[in-house]
Amino acid sequence: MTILHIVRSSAFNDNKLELCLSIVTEHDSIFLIDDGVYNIAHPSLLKLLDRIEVFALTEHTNARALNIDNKKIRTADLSAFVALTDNAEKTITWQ
Amino acid sequence: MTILHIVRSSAFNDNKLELCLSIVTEHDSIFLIDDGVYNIAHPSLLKLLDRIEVFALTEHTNARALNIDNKKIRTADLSAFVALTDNAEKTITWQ
Amino acid sequence: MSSFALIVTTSPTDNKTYTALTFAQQLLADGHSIIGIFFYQDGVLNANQYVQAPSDEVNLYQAWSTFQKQSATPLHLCITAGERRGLTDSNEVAFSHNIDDHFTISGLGELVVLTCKADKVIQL
Amino acid sequence: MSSFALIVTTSPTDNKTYTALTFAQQLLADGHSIIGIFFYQDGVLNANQYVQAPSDEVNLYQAWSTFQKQSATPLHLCITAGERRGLTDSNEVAFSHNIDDHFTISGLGELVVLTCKADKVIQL
Amino acid sequence: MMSDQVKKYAIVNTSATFNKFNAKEALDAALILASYEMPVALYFIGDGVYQAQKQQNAESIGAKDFIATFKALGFYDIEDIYISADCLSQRQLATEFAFTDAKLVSKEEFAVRLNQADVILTF
Amino acid sequence: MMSDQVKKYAIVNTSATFNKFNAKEALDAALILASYEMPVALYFIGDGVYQAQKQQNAESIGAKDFIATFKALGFYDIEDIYISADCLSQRQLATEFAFTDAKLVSKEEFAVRLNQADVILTF
Repeated sequence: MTILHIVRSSAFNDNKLELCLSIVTEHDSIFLIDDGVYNIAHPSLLKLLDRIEVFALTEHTNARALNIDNKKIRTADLSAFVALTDNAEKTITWQ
Repeated sequence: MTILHIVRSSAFNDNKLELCLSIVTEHDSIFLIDDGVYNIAHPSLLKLLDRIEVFALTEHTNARALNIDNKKIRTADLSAFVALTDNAEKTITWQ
Repeated sequence: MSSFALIVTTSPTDNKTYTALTFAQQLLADGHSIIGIFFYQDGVLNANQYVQAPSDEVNLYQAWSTFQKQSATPLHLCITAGERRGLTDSNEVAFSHNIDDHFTISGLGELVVLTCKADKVIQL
Repeated sequence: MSSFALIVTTSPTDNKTYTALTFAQQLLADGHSIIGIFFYQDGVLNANQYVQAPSDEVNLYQAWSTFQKQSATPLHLCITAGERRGLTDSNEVAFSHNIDDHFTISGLGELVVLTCKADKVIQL
Repeated sequence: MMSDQVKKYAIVNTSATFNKFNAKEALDAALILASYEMPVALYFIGDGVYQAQKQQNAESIGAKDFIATFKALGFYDIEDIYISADCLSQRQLATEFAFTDAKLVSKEEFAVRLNQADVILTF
Repeated sequence: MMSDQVKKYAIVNTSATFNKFNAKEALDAALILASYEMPVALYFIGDGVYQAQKQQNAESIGAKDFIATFKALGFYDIEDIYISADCLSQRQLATEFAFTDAKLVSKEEFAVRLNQADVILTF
């Protein structure tokens, strides 16, 4: 993994996911936290799932009563998130 | 005029203009202030100009080095903005 | 000429707050009256008397304070929103009164009264 | 196990700040170290010792303070960003020290030092 | 304390449940207005529609469970609650809400209803 | 005071010039990093591209003219300045900038350049 993109806001509300997607590469991963977890239903994200690894923080999807049906979106808890930030060369936060 | 819609944010950055446009009626007017003045170049706004009266605050376009070439967008200074808020039945602020 | 109530919800580091101030000044310059400005959400931070700004910038806390002095416009602070954001009117030992004197300590009830009485309500 | 530097730019009324706190706690629980957390932009508001919250809510200012006590993690406050937002470490008459003792008064230079030293830098 | 005048208020929610503190402070304002016996209607549009979802768990992320208060809006005589159907379906959300009285409306009806208010506040 | 290590920093600007205080505080961070002799590159994407426009007048709306500092970035050895061409043209903006050294780049090149940084901070 090169860059872990941490996405913290809803793409239904602002353009941060769009900016992220404009420069994300296939070596990168995307981690959805905070209102970023709402992007599990956003068309722009969904069409990238075959190319880019996408995670959503379980604690934040649960708090927002979101269910993830799409098996291409991986769920991960806070400890898994910590491990991914540790494994990444670097992170970029979109908020 | 029924409602004066005061738009304070850039539609290139968030969805507030989109929400405004989803419910604006032909009796209403739109006033762009703050980063809302960037919307003078936004396609969603441009296509409404024949139906809805749109103003942009001169002080805020000047501060941002924006030129308004489109004659369908009316420029107004702070005093004209005050007069429009006074004439409106009510206002709604999108920020 | 109409009576206005304004609602300010943005902090002193947000340029939108300067817009609200100049709008208020213009209202008075154009002969309207302002029955009160209600500071809510992050707007309450404008009342913190310890806000500092470099000398070549407008200090919005001071600008509001000056505006109040010159125009006698009531500046109402929602104390519930304020306490969450570190503003306090307590003079007890554990606290320190940090709300500028030109602001009036109020609650959301004042929002009702102001917006109900005014001819026009503008949220800025 | 790696050393982390965190940067927090959100205020205590923004739920994203709770995310940053729990991330920091998880880092330590998982055996990593945090060489420091740098509070910048609206993040500095977390250091205001007068922030109050109802008893049924997490008071983020207190939670950071407790976190520092328990873990000895340095919490660096950018004083320039703080002064703009009403935080002050002055004890002069016109001022009132309102920065919680568990925060360290720092400048942007500390941001450089922390992010340069740490294995990993996370902005939350 | 009551004012002699009565105005109709619209509280328009455009923010997701945990976006800053907007949802909570919008609700606080609505409840106070209602306690002063002002007619108050709640509107949910944009990411605001997320607020109305059932089964959210605020306490698990350190926030107060203010969504629980939604169930009690009837006690405050807040009965006019409008949710944008377009915004809801755009976000692929369920139509079971945390309120009993919520009305799912088209954007045209949303505009008509909003226009009935004398004072409109957005959060 | 200097650290023994040197890292490459990317300051990514996504906010318009007067959106909150982001632009000013991003610039402050970049200048300090440069004064510690860290290699710093500036990136402008999304509404951040508005920051780079010529002829803005901050003082007319009560703000400090920090854009003037952009002209002095060379003194701080900040020479790598990348502006997203896509974001600029989407906003129908001029390509004359407040900097001398700005490079207009495609999103692909933006990504490649950004990947050269060790630490990425967004504002």
